[in-house]
Order: sequence, then structure tokens, then C-alpha cells
Amino acid sequence: MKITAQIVEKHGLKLEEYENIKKLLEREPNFLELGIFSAMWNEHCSYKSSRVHLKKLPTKGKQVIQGPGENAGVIDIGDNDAIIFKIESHNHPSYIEPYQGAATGVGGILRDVFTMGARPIALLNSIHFGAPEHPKTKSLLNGVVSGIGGYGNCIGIPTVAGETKFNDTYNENILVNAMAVGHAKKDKIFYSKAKGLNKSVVYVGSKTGRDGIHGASMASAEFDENSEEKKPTVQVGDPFTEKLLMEACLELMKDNSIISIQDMGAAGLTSSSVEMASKGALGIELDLDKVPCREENMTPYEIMLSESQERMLIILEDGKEKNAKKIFDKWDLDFVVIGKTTNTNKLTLKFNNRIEGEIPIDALASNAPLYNRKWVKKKIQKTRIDLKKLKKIKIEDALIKILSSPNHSNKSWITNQYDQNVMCDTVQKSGSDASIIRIHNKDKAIAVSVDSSANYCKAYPLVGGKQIVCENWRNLITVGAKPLAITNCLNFGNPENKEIMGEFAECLEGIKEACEFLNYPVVSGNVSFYNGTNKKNIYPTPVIGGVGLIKKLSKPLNHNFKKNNSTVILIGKTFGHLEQSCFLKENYSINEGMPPEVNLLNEKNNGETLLKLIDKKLILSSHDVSNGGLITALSEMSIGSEYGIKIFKPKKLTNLYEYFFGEDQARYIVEIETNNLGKIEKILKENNTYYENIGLTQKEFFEIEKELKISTNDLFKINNEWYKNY
Amino acid sequence: MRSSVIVFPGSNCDRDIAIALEKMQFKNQMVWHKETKLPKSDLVVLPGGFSYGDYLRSGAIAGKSLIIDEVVKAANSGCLILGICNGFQILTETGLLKGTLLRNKNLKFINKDVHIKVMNNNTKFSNKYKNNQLLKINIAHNEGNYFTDPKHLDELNKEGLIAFKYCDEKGNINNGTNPNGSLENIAGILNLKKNILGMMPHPERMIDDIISNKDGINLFSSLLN
Amino acid sequence: MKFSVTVILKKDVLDPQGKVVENTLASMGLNSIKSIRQGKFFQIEVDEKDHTTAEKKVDEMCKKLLVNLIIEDYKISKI
Amino acid sequence: MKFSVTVILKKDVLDPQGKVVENTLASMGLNSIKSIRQGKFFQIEVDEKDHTTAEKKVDEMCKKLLVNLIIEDYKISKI
Ligand SMILES: Nc1ncnc2c1ncn2[C@@H]1O[C@H](COP(=O)(O)OP(=O)(O)O)[C@@H](O)[C@H]1O
Ligand SMILES: [Mg+2]
Repeated sequence: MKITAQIVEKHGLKLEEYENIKKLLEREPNFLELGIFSAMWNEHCSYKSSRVHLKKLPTKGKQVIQGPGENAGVIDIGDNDAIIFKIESHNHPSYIEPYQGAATGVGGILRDVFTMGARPIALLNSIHFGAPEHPKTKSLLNGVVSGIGGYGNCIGIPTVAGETKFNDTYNENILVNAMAVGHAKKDKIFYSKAKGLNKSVVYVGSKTGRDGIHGASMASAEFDENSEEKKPTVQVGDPFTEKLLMEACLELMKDNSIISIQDMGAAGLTSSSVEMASKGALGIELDLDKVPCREENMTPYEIMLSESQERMLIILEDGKEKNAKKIFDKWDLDFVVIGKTTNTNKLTLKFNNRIEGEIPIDALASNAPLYNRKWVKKKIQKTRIDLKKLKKIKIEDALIKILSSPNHSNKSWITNQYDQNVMCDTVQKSGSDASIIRIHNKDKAIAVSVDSSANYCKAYPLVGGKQIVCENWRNLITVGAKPLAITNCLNFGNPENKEIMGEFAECLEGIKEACEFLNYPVVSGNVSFYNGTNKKNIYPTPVIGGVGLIKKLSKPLNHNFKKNNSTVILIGKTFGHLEQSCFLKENYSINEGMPPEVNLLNEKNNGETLLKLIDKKLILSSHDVSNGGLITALSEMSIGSEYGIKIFKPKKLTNLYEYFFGEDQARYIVEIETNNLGKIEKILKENNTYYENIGLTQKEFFEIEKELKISTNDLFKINNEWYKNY
Repeated sequence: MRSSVIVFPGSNCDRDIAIALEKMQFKNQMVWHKETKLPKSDLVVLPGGFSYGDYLRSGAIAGKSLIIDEVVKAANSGCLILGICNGFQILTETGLLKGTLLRNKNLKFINKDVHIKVMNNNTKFSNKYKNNQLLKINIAHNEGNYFTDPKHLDELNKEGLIAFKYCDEKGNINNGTNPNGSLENIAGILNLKKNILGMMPHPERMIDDIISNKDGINLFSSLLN
Repeated sequence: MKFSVTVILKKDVLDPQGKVVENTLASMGLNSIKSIRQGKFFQIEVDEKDHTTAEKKVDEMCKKLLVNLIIEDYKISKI
Repeated sequence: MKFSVTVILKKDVLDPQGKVVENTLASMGLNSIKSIRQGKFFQIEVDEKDHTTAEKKVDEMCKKLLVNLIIEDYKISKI
């Protein structure tokens, strides 16, 4: 087949890129080779627009065993235990087919984690949908949720945390990010780097079908009216086979058979083989006749580009094939030696005893395009919203509006569809600031949380980037965990647009600053560009997934009030920042202005001080103050509890709306035994931590003196109605 | 007591139940579904999970595996058999228990802690509980909606073969306290000889205060009794 | 030789899926429905020359695995 | 008026259920099987007198709810 400009374009390659391919090959590629370049050089695999910026992220620390660059990040939690985790997007496939898109997203991220030798112990997700009124939202939402549950429940890994958000910026482009967390022994971690010549390259798992051919280039293209045509690329997940694959791999990993192992994710056999060879500075030769195929007459092109799920590539030590095959036979999985490592530094593809394609590995990997795309700084909107000019609203009504809104209403209708308890190590399920998973057979645990704040990032990407790292950090602290490291999924619009690229660069700068200051390194992540349709880009949505350590597990700490008549303290200063707040958005549909400022010094100090109090067992319950401000946080502490609170009117003469709904950062609310107050104040003062005594818990009622009084039962109802009527 | 846990491809509560049994001092063995011999056991457990992905009908394909013939033999000779969740579904598919488990009435997977009432404590599986005792136990299933014909239902009631019923924290048994649409709020049943128990709730998830509660422990200690 | 098998719950067995589908369709405004029952469908290709033998094989598959005879009815047709 | 609708995954779309069923039948000794694909089956009764209107209604139900057009094909027949 003659390669025309049109074919090149169809492969998502720019003509300059095609010229470059010819130069690297010193000839024209054939169709198969073009397909391989297109898979490796697209945004999803090459990170061509993001690499320049990603390099700036802090990725090191005492706790880091492996940072970005492998299938997942690895951190040390002591006693030879390691935690392996990563987040990944599956936005485009989920928009086309929500159930399968979300399901295969979960399947993919799980493979990234168990590939490295970890038994997955928790799943999380961050899902973003368009406006609830949008005609597509409901079915997308239901499809995605059941897809996530369908996969995770079947494979038997608890889905323990996540976030669900609605915003019309996602009307035509939803976000589905899945995170997996696994546990491994520190001295038994597996990497993807190939080593040694003439080693067997083994294909294991499901058979290869025609599914998802060009999925990776699809994930790197904007949607347009023609996206319908791209539908045959939908992949169907098979969690049952993945369960078998996981058990078989973990069984094989018990001895020393494996030199290198890599899941087949985006761009399937192509990217997995190239990645292994590239990291090991080797060549790889594949005999495509040997690849187990599901359909008849599959071509080398289809075999190399298929994105069939539940497959892995393994490089074995000499002589280990027989024993390894036995294991995969036991689990009824295909196990075929399909090639070997070579010293040619080339990817060589044979079919019917003919060489059908041969490409230098470097041309695909290290010589892939790298763009330092143009970007511009965000023009900052300095508006001042005059509350007095707005229609007067009662505090009570504003609160009810927030608590009953789709974004803030209780999400148990989602989480009840996920098995959160399988594996019997879930100490705290979703519904709290962070979930807690015990390390099997030990008395320590990890805390996990995923967070995003697109509105803040849109308004001011630099601060938004910082803020979201801090919020994630706070969520781990409130359950008593020491935050260790993060993974991040960067969901952005079209990087060829300099405003969007600016959002990316600035968000990343913010993330970097916060991570550096908090010693909270990035160990893995994923970038998803081209989220949007017809030039309408989504809000910049970096999603942060954090992992923290609880060294000695005792009763889990959460935000529900525990007792009558205990003292409630607010840690951190309240300035009353209302711009970009939930209060203005939900009640007045106002989106203007700047996000709240982030003061990293206060963040760090307030968080670390709270951890000290928690370690001394002085805290009954704790919660961070985020979206919706102080009053929303306090009502959340009452909703899940039989106790409410009597809130004192603020002493200083402040505007009540600013005081109660302001979204100032670095704040926590804690409930303490009233007779410990002195002791706690002393510690707070010693640590230069600002605090206020804001109220006392009481039975049944949520109350602000002389302002409002609602029963906690009613709050619960208000918070649980939305989905029932949707 | 010697126990055997059968492991099917796709079982995923096998480790959890094994831990519970060992904690309760059972001498436990894991038995792969392709085995053709069952080790000497006083108790055989069919664990929860998604054997064969729940494809076709939940429990159907596991019901055809090699080891099942041995389990049926053991059951017929009086060995105690416990099927939890997917294990319950397998028991109905093999005919060891009558009736069937249909999709939950809301067609959604349900995971939550529910209350169940002990309906008969005069069995090998429940003698450490009191009659009408309320337990708070985790459920996690797609197909827990128990259905059977009127004649069998009658037998279940007359012979005291209903082991547990879903209820609320006060013990009320009605439509509102029925999570999945199960006939008469049935959460678990026995066979006529009362040596086989199938139940949807997961007692193995309720043996540890830090994780949940200890309401499941007495099921295991009843067996040891 | 190719066959299709349709499997449906017996009349007196509750069909939660059908019920929900029915309600959903009604709530979507498609209300000329009188009733809906949901079952399974199989497309089976067997390696047999003779129709009767082939159909017997398919029947055996149904009885032994595909159908739960206690609650389901089935029908085999050649396609 | 009564219709049956059969729904099956499009060619080339993975059918994990069909695959497992196929393997199970083979391992049970029913090995004249060449391939099996599993789909859905609906029995629908509609309250319409006219065949064409009725079938149109059923088709609408399929398109709007019963069938996932992205990965499935369907067929309506009168019964
Ligand atoms: N936003 C990010 N921050 C840090 N590391 C990233 C980010 N995005 C991608 N990476 C790293 O780049 C590598 C390639 O990512 P990806 O292509 O998603 O991996 P895979 O093919 O295993 O799914 C991984 O090591 C990943 O952790
Ligand atoms: Mg990977």
C-alpha cells in the first residue's frame, strides 16, 4: 500500500513527523511500520507535549523506591513492605461506551500495579460528568459506575475511595480516572527493563482480537462529529481472565524466573515490546504467527496494534519456560514464546517467515517527537464580588442548597455498588476524608485519597495546582496518616492551543511547588490531553492520588462527631474568601474571581501539628475544611452522627457569609474532649498554630446560636435526596 | 475440626474465609477445583467471589467442576457444607440446596452492612447464637434475590430451614428491610438434613473489631461445638 | 451447522430484570408495553453434518449447562 | 402483539461469557462445538393493533434501551 498524506493523517501523525520517520528509517515505512510509529508517537505513549514539563516535578525522597518511568511508582513503608500505585485516565473510551470504558480502565491500571509484583489492595477512582441536566449525563454516570464496580467486584479488589463531580465543562467529554494501589515486598519488585541476549519473550493472558485498534491514537485526538465512526475500537473487559492472569503472574513471581515484565496497555504489543527493549538497550524479534489470535486472518498490523485487554509480555530467564508454562496452564491462560531479545537494537517483526517490519528501537522511543509547545500565562481576573449587591439569602437556605446539590450530596448510592470489604483489610471505607487499608497481617495501614478542583485550576492554574496537592495532603492527615507520595492524572484540553498549554504548565508548576514544600513527591502518573470537543476544552483537571502511612493502627479516625458536649476547634485562619466558592456557584451561579490563596508554610505547619495531636490520641474526630467552607464541613461532621453542634457566633465582627462559607485553605476542624482543651491549646501554641474554639457538640441538632437550628436527621435527608429523584 | 475451602477460578473470598477458619482453630486446607479427591473434612466451604466471572449464571459453571462430585458425595454422607455468597449460588446450581438466586431487585450490586435475624439456632451452624438474635453482617452481591416454589417455601418454614432473614436494627422483617428482593427476606437456608447451609451475607468479614465487628465468629464456633 | 437457543425464565418465576426494563421503558415514555421478560440467547455452531444429531447435541448442551431447568424454559432453532 | 428480540455482540467484539461457556462445554465432553456466542433475549408484548406500528415501537425500545448499539446487533421477530 502506498502511503499517502491522507493515510499519514489518519494515523494521527503530522506531515513533519512523517518526514522525520523517513529520515530515521532512511526509507519510507511500510503500512505496518507506519502503524507502529503512529502508536508510539502519539501523545498517549510519547508524552511529546508534556515531557518537558513533567521533568520538573519532584520525584525523589527517602520514601521513594521507584519514581515515574516504570509501570507504577513504588514507595517504602518500612519492614520490607512497599506500596506500588498509579492512576490512569480512560476518558475517551468511557464517553463512547461508559460501562466497558470504565471497566477496562480499572483493568488497565490494575495490570500496571501487579506487573510490578504487587498484590493490588485497593482501587480508587475520580469521575467527572457534565451537568446533571445534560441528556447524556445520567446514562454515562450509571454506565461508568457499574463498569467500575463490575470490574473491581469481580476481580475481588475493594474499591474504597473516589470522587464524583458534575460540571458542564464535561458535557461532551467526561473524565474517568482509575487508581490502583498494591502491596509488595520491597525486595521482590519487578521492572520492565529487558536484560540479556536471546532470552525468551513470552506472551501470556487473553487472545488478541481486533479490539481497540488505534485506541491510543483515539485517546490523543479530539472528539468531533465523526467520533461515531471510531466506535469499533471499543474494548470489552474480562475481569475473570484478569483475575486468573493476576494470580498466575503473582505465582510465577514467587521464584526468580522473570527478567522483565510489562503489561500490554495502550498500543498493546507494540508499546510493551518497544518499552522493554528500549529500557534494556536491546533489540527484540517477534514471530507474529505465534501470537494467540481470537479472530481469523489477523494481519501483522492488527496484531501489533490490537488493544485487547488482559495480556502481558514477559522476558524469562533461560530454562524457566517449562515451569512457567505449567503455572499458566493451571490457570487456563495462553502462554506462548513469541520471540527473543537480540543485539540489533531493532524491533523485528516476522510473519510467515518473512520480515514484515524492522524499526530501530530508538526511532520509536528516544527519538520520538518532543515538543516544547508555546504557552501563555493565565490572565488573572481581578474581580471583586460585592455581597451586598446580591440577592439576600438565608444562611440556612444557602447551606441546604449546597448539601443537596449533586456535587455535595452523599455518594453512597455509588459506593454501595462497589465491594469495599473484600480482602478483609478495609479499616475505613469511602465516605471519609481518606480511606484506610490495613497491610495484610500487620498492624499498620495506609490511607488513600483522590482529589481534584477544576474550578480553582481554571481560575488560576498555578494556585489551583498547589491547592489540590494540599487538599489531598490534608485528607490523609485528617485520618492520622503521614502523607508519603502522590500519583497524578493530568486531564487537559488541546495542547496545541497555547492557553491550554499554559494551564498545563502553570498547574504543573503549582503541583511542583506544593510537592516540594511538603516533601510529597510524585512517583507515577498519567497525562490525558485533547479532552474536549470542537475546540471547546474542558477545565484543567489535575487529579491527585495520595498515599499516607499509619504506623500503628488503632481505631480509625474519621469526621463524625463522637460525643456529646465535646469541644470543637478550628485550626487555621479564616479570611472569608468567597470567590470561586461553592456558595457563590450553587446559590448565584457566579464563577468569577480567584481561588483562595495557598500558604504552604501554614499548610505544612497546621497539618503537622494536627498529626502530633492525633498521635497523642487527643483527637476524637477531625475533618478538613474545603469546598463549601466551615459550615459545610461542620454539617458533614453532624450528618453521619447522632451528635450535632452548637456553633458560637464568631467573636470578631465578620460577615457571617464570608465566615461560614469562605474557602480559605489550610484549615481543619477537630473534636476534642473538653477537659483536654488546656493540654491541646498548649501544643497548638507551642507550634505557632492559629486556632479558634468554635463550638460544642450536642445531641441531635446542628445549630448556630440565634441563626439556625436543624436536626441532624434532617441534614441527613437533605444530603441523601438528590440521586433518588434523579 | 478439619475444613476444606474449595478454590474455583474467580473465587475471591477464599483467602478471607481461610483466615477466619484458621483464626478459629480449624485445620484448614485449600482445594483446587480440578482436584478429584476431597481431603478428609468435617466441613467443606464454598467461598464467595465470582467463580468463572459469574458468566452464564452465577455459580453455574463452578457447579460443573470436577471437585463438585466429591462435594456432593460428602454432603450426602452428612459432611457439613457451608456456601457463602457465590458458594450459596453454587449450592443451588448443583441442586444441593433448592431454589435459586436471581438478580437483586434493583439490578445493582449491593455492598453494605445489613442486619439479619437468626431464625433457628438449633443447627450445627447456629447453636452459639440465640434465636431471634440480630447480627450486623456485610453483604456484597449482584444475585442475592432468593426465589423458590411455594411448596419448597412451605417446607422451609415448616421444617425450620430458614437460617437467617434480613431485617433492620430493631429486627423488623418487611419489604423495607429487604435489600435485594429475596422471598420472605430470606438471607440463608438449610437443606432438610440441616448439614448444608447457604447464605448470602459474609460471616468471614465479621471476625475482627478493627475491620468491622465480631458478629460472624459464633457461626464458626457453633461448628466447633 | 448453526443454531440459536433462547432461554427464558418460566412463567411463575419472578423476572427482576424484565420488571426493571419494563419500568424504565415506561418512564422513558414508551408506554405501549404490556409486558417484557428478559432471557438469554446463544448462537451455537456445531461440527456435525446431520441435522438431527446436531440438534441433539445442542439439546444436550442446554440440558447439561446452558439452561437451569428448574427455573428456565428454552427453545432451539436452526439458523 | 408479541415480539421476540435477540441481541448479540457484534462480530470481533470480545464475548468473555461465550468463551467461558465454550470451554466449559468442551471440558464436559461436549466437543462437537465450534463456537458459541452469548447474547440477550427479550419477549415483549405491546399494546398495539397494527403490526408496523408495533414493530416500530419495539425497534424504538431496542435503540433507546435494550441494545447497546456500539457493541451489539439485534433482530426483532414477531411471535
Ligand atoms: N503526570 C505525570 N506525573 C508523573 N509521571 C507521569 C505522569 N504522566 C505519566 N507519567 C509516567 O510516565 C510513564 C508512562 O506512563 P503511561 O504511558 O501512562 O504508562 P503505561 O503505559 O504503563 O500505562 C509512567 O511511568 C508514568 O508514571
Ligand atoms: Mg503500564
